[in-house]
Amino acid sequence: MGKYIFKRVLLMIPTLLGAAILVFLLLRMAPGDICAVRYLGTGMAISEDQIQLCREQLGLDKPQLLQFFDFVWGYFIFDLGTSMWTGQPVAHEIGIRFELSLQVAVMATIVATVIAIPLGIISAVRQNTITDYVVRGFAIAGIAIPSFWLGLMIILGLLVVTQAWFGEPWMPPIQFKSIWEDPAHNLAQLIWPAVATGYRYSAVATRMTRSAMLEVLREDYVRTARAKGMTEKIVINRHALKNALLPVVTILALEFAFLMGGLVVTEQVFNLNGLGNLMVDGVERQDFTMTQNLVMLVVIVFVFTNLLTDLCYAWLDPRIRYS
Amino acid sequence: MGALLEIDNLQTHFFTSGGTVKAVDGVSYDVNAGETVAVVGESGSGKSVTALSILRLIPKPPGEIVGGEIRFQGKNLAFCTEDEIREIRGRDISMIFQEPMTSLNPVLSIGMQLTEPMMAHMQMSEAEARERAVKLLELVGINEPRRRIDQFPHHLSGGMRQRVMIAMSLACEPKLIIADEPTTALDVTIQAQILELMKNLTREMNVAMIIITHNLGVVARYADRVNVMYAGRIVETGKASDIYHRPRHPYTLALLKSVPRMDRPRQAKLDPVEGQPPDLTRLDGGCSFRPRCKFAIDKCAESYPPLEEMGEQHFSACFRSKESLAEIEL
Amino acid sequence: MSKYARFALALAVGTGLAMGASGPAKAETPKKGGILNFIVAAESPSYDGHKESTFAMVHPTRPFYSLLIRVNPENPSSPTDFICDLCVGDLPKPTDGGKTYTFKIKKGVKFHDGQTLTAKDLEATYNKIIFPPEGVSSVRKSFFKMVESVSAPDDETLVFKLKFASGAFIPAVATPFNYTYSAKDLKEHGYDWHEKNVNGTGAFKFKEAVAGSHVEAVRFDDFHMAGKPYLDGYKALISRKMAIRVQAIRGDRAAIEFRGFPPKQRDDLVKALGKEITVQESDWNCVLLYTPNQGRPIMQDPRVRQALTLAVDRWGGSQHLSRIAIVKTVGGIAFPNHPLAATKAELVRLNGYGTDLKASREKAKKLLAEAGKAGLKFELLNRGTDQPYKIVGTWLIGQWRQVGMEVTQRVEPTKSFYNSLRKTKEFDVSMDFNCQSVVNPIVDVSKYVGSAGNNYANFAGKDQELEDIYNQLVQEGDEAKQREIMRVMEKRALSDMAHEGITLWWYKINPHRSYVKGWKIAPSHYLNQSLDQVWLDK
Amino acid sequence: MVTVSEVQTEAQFEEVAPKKPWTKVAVDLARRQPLGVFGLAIVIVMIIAAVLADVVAPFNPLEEHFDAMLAAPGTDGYLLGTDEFGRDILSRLIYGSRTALLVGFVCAIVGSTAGLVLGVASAYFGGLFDLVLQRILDVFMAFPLIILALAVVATLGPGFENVMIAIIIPFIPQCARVVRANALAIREIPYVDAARALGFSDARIILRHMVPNVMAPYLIMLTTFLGQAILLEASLSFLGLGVQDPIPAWGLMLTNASEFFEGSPWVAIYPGVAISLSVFGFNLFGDSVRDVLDPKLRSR
Amino acid sequence: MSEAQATVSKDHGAQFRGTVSDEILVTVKGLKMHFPITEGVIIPRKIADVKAVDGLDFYIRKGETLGLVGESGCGKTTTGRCILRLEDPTAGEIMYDGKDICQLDNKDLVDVRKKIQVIFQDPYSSLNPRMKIGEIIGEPLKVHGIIPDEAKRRERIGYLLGRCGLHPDFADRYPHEMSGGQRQRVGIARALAMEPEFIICDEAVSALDVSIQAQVINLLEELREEFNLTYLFISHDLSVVRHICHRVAVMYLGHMVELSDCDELFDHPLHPYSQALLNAVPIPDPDLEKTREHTIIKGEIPSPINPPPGCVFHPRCPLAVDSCKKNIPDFREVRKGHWVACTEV
Repeated sequence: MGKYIFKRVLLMIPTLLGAAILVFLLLRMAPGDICAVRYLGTGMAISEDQIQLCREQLGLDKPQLLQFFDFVWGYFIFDLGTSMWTGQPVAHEIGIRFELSLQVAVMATIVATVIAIPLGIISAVRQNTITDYVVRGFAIAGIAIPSFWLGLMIILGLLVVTQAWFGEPWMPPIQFKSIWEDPAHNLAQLIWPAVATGYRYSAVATRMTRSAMLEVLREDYVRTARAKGMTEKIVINRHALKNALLPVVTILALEFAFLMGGLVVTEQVFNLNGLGNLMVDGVERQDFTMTQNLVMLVVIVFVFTNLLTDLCYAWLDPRIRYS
Repeated sequence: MGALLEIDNLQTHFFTSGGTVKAVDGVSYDVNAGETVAVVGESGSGKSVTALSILRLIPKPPGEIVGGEIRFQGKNLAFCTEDEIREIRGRDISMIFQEPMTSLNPVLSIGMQLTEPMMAHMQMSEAEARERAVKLLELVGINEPRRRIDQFPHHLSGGMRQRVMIAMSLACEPKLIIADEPTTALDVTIQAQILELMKNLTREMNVAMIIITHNLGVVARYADRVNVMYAGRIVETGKASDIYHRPRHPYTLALLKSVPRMDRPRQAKLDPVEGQPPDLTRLDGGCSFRPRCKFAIDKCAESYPPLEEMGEQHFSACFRSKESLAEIEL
Repeated sequence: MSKYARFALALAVGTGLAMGASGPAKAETPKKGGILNFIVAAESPSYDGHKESTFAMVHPTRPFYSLLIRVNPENPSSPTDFICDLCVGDLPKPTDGGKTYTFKIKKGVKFHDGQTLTAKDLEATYNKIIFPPEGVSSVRKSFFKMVESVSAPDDETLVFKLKFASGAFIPAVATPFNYTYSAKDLKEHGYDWHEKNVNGTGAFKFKEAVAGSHVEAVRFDDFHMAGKPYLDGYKALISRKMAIRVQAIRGDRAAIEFRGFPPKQRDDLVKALGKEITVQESDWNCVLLYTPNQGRPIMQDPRVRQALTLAVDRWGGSQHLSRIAIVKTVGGIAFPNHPLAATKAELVRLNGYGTDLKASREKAKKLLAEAGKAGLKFELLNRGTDQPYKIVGTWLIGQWRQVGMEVTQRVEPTKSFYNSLRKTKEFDVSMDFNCQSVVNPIVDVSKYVGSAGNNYANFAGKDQELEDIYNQLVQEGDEAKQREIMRVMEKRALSDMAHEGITLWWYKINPHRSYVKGWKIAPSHYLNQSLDQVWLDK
Repeated sequence: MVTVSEVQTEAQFEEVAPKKPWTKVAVDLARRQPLGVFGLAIVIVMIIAAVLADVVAPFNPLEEHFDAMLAAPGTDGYLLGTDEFGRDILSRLIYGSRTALLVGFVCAIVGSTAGLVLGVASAYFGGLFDLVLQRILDVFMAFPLIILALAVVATLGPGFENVMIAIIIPFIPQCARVVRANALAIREIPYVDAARALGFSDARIILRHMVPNVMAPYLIMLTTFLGQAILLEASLSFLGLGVQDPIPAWGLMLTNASEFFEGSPWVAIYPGVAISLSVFGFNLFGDSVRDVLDPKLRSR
Repeated sequence: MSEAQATVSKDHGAQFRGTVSDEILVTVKGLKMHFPITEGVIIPRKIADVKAVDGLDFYIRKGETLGLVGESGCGKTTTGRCILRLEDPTAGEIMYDGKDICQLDNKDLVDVRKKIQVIFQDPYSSLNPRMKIGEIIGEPLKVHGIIPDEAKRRERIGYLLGRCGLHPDFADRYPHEMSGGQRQRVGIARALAMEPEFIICDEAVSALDVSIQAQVINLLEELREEFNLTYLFISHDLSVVRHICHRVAVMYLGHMVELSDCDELFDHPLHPYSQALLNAVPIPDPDLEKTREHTIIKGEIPSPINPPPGCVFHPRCPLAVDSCKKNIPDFREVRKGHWVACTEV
């Protein structure tokens, strides 16, 4: 098992290095730079030498190979550099946003799991009945509805409904407070994005659960279990579900990893100060250090989640555990 | 003496987009306590569907038992409630399947899968069930049962898994075991081991067995009585020696003649059953073997021949069974 | 001075458009206490006023600092009504033929950390702004080209010596970015310290900031204006999406946004909340223009450029666009209603400003045909910002379609937009804008000169006549003459040569919760943000 | 002596079921896949709208009506209301289906075809080629879809073609991976061995024997991508990086609407419904395609 | 071994038809095929071998049918694949017509491949489901330019189909429209298309139903006679092998344990494994089975990754002595044409 983990970790290296090169090149191929954004976007008359000075101060005139080396070396000495925009250490900037993104991802995962697994099972067990069609329709709608649009509608709905019912329009807080500090405030803010993204997420997981269940229910060992006179409940929960969960766990984990950095649009809609928003800002501002580290963070989270999923697989599936 | 299991005019059809497949179309046979009955037939003859129908394991949709009776100790299994059939499954009638590689749940331990039916049907505690499971494993010839019981199916070879399946089928001391092609997926030497084990155990425990196979040799070695199936019906039934030495149905005859045999002098040429098995969605009212039959007469197209008694416990479904089939003697 | 009076009056009309129940100018007794939540559309890279030029820095940090002089918070709409902030009395009159300004500095002004402010601090501050050492950034140092030296002969006196007399000096000093830092801080911590640290003499002290989320401030008890500020503190919340900013005010997560909302949002808020919303409106010292790239052959013919401007229905656009975008006023190169700006009678004589739209467009088609460019196809480069760029851009394309031009739009985010505009010059026609803080048309119109750094039309060196006109304008002291030259320049730049096309001037609309009192709209979102006079009527 | 062949030909030929007419096949499919038929109906409506836009749209989608800016649905013949420029929303939605279909089909077809080629080649040749390609695909797969698209479009700049490229790039590795897994399985199937034993060239084996047999996963990925492309385009538009005005496009309409939807909710509701409905249709259809072609192939 | 012999009819019955010449067509010498098990992330390295075939020597005469029998995993299929050059053998040589197949370059290989064809076990997966029957059979004719003319090719396809017992109209059908037996006939027709000399039948009848199996066996025999073919008949079904083969080789775990004339082997199996194998086959005669003594061989087949040292069969062998655990027995000729790899016979 230890060897297996080691192997998996080793396999991550080329992926991460490739990702680093890719993101580094992509960013530098983009036209324009951060100093132009900083000084020209305001419409004031700023002289060219000030912009040049800004570039020098940010090290943008250094050779690209050196910049790349600095970037990669940073991971070995745990120094990710400073944001070109705020001048704050990147690790600090990311740290501020991490809790929020993590919490939204966790809440969305909970929403998704709670909805998806029972629905998926029901849908599979009652394949091709009205129940199945309704669940599938619900699931496919979840994938079809853009979650940012759903977000817009949720906020508008909240404002309109609260004004109609209570006279005062209410909207979720727009400033993040940690759940440990002010749980009511925290939940009032994050429950909505968690629902908006959780719906899509649950839709994906429902479909997966359904198809995995359908596949497993056709397996010989399920027939064996029935032939032993096991109740339908045991057949589903013990024999089928445990096998069907493997791909579902993968999907849940992957989606979770994607949520950690991939909520770029939803965070805009709900004004969440999360990693996705930071990413959009970084890209817009052409903030190289921030963007490349952030993308790498997302990639690392993804790759590690993959690793954990595989280990989880191994834990759930004895065929891998003992090989 | 009432038979342990009586199947009477069982009809199981599959409703597919291509039409209704009459997989089992009026099958009747009995199994007496303690005897081993074989059902022989080629693929698509309905032998497995019959077996699955007994325990109501036909996937629905598309399959459905549309008619007939399956009386087990007087109770009609074909149309009893789901709860009632569940009481029978695993306890009174258990089953062994063809594919040992896929018939065990890969994520549950051997012990778990073995003790499960005992705890469900025999009200055993977990510890009791475990003790019995160890004994069963020993009985089916698995070394170190105490270690094996905590292992998972993938640790075992195909033969070993089939032994576990046998142990599982014996767990609740059933009265009948249905073995659906239990050795087809196994190698010859392992096949012999497993069949021998099954024969000995069923004899010792006085368990009746239905063995379903396409291998005429296996039947010859292990069965007391034989049912020959073709296109969803039983065409001939009788004691093994009658079937092998005095077949009355042209299909049985042709089948026996078509296999190369080591116990006979080599033929210059094999004598195959010509043609292809029929499409089960497009059966007409006549004998379904008619297009391949060398003895077919006009009457064969008119109606399906009923099973007629040929001798003691020997029945054949052919209009010409009583004629002399001497010209094609064995 | 009559011209200022006239101008102030003119602007007051705009300011008076308050739609809520209470007029803003009524003298009410301010209430003390409360936290003001306001919302900011962007996040500032740093807190160093000398280094930044965005409102995203001004709004959250301006209250931390004092300026030497500032616009009059009671009359922020006047571009010339400056009052002392750190100095004493009225603004000093220049001596030495307009070349020396001597400021008397207030005594007893405390920094947040307890230091006492002296003229030395201001000397150090202005020296940093005007004569930054090598490698230190001061983005507005070019505003002070006329300054020869800054000195503090004693703790209470600050002297600016100019190279030549200039009307641009006082507006430059009043620029709201000229935060006063302590000489000691600059000396001890270096010139970068203020990027991340705050120590000012403003009405509020820095409390905490969370990157990407908010900046929080508390009342500075030792503030040098007695009794002020009224607020216990404020919180500047960052929100990038317009919808959220509007919703935040609607849901009372914030009371005000200082940059400006589009008219539609104003109407929505008023409709939803009625009297709880007060609206202040004003002309805005920002103008949106389109710039044909004369580096491209199709744009080299003045007739084509004239056709471009002739096709645009400015008067109609003013009516329609002002319902959906933050633009409204039709104007020439100078801030509308400023004494130097053209009147409507003067404007209608320019190509594209005529009231007979049909005639204008016929003329445009004719010119295009003459130039052999009927059915001209080109691409409009635009900046990826909704308000007002994309809306005006889409509108412009519709206007041009009326004379048979086929225009597509290429919208680029800010970073690459300016790259295309300045460096690669890869565009046919581009959207552009000019936006300054203190209104100062003579400086602001430099944008239209081909050689100006922020002129992207690519005709530098090709229109010497325009350069000459502008030089004349700069050197002219007499107001009437200035106005005359301004007209000539306007005609040359916008009409005859049609180097640029002005679309519409911006229009600032600030709908806010009616309980916010004491804040008055200014013609720029950079101005009047010290918040020391703001109070909450709750 | 009677030869085998003579006896058998007649009998066997009769035994093979006659081919079913396509109408029956279609009706059959419809009965088994009602959701798929519903999805297909939505897609067909969309295609009709796109093709006949000039005929069915009540207004020119670019025409501004400054006298009817943000008109509510139903007023003055604007069935679904107008947007901030007074442009008819219904007409823009109808014309927008062209953009959506173009983005959807071009991205899906190009993305999955490129993935098909890479996947099959990778599986067939194996070895170093496969190893290197797998690592490269790993890199691309490690990025969330939207992040990769965002990065690409940030590099290339917004605009119609660039957005399509940004959408296609993340699709390629996804499809390549699925196709490769299938192709690897197919490589082990005896008919490929048979082809090799017959001395066919690599190109022939790939094109004639492998590619046609990975059509099922290919088509499944393709239909999945159709909806995803439309959604991605909408997301990129929402970030201001998509298709640009005045081209009528749903994502763009929604983006523009985000400023005006509070007072005039119809500007956001209808484009949102259009996007959701079309993706819904494509996905329902795609699901059924998957069920029919390969119920076992898992897809996200 | 009386009990083993008891089941096999001493009367050999009909003689094999066709002529077996003395000319040797294929010679296999020291054939080894080891599949490496690799480990390592970036640069894979070998950690073990699956010794699928571990040193085979045999020859096939022109016109004869050599049976290769054994249980799953014994290496019989791999041997066939090596001869077809679908695998590159680890060691050894395969001489065909005086040329070593293992050393041929691609161009020469194509020439040899025209002469060696294969019929696979599974009639369902050995035909490309996306091609019509006519295309499947005609493709080699077209690609190798044997019959470039479309109409003539169709004629030839029709002939081949007819020869294999199928109506020529099947050329326009797809494989999924046919039954298993019919597909297997198509597989045979495809192999025949190239007019080969040598066909490897890899479990060619194992997947077929009993009644169909006989049809195909008869067809194979007819074709051998008609076209003077040579077969390598790989099968696990001993009764079929007895019926069709001139000589039979028994394989166990990558090694050949016995090789002899068919009748000789079935009458006098020498190797204990061959005996066990014969004994395990049930005979379709209940009376005979009742009297027959069943000695059942214990244990299971070991893994080819870690084959037992010495004689690979020793852990299951009733005759095993100590030396079997160490010494690999020679493959020796105990009687003329009867080779066995066991020291105890």
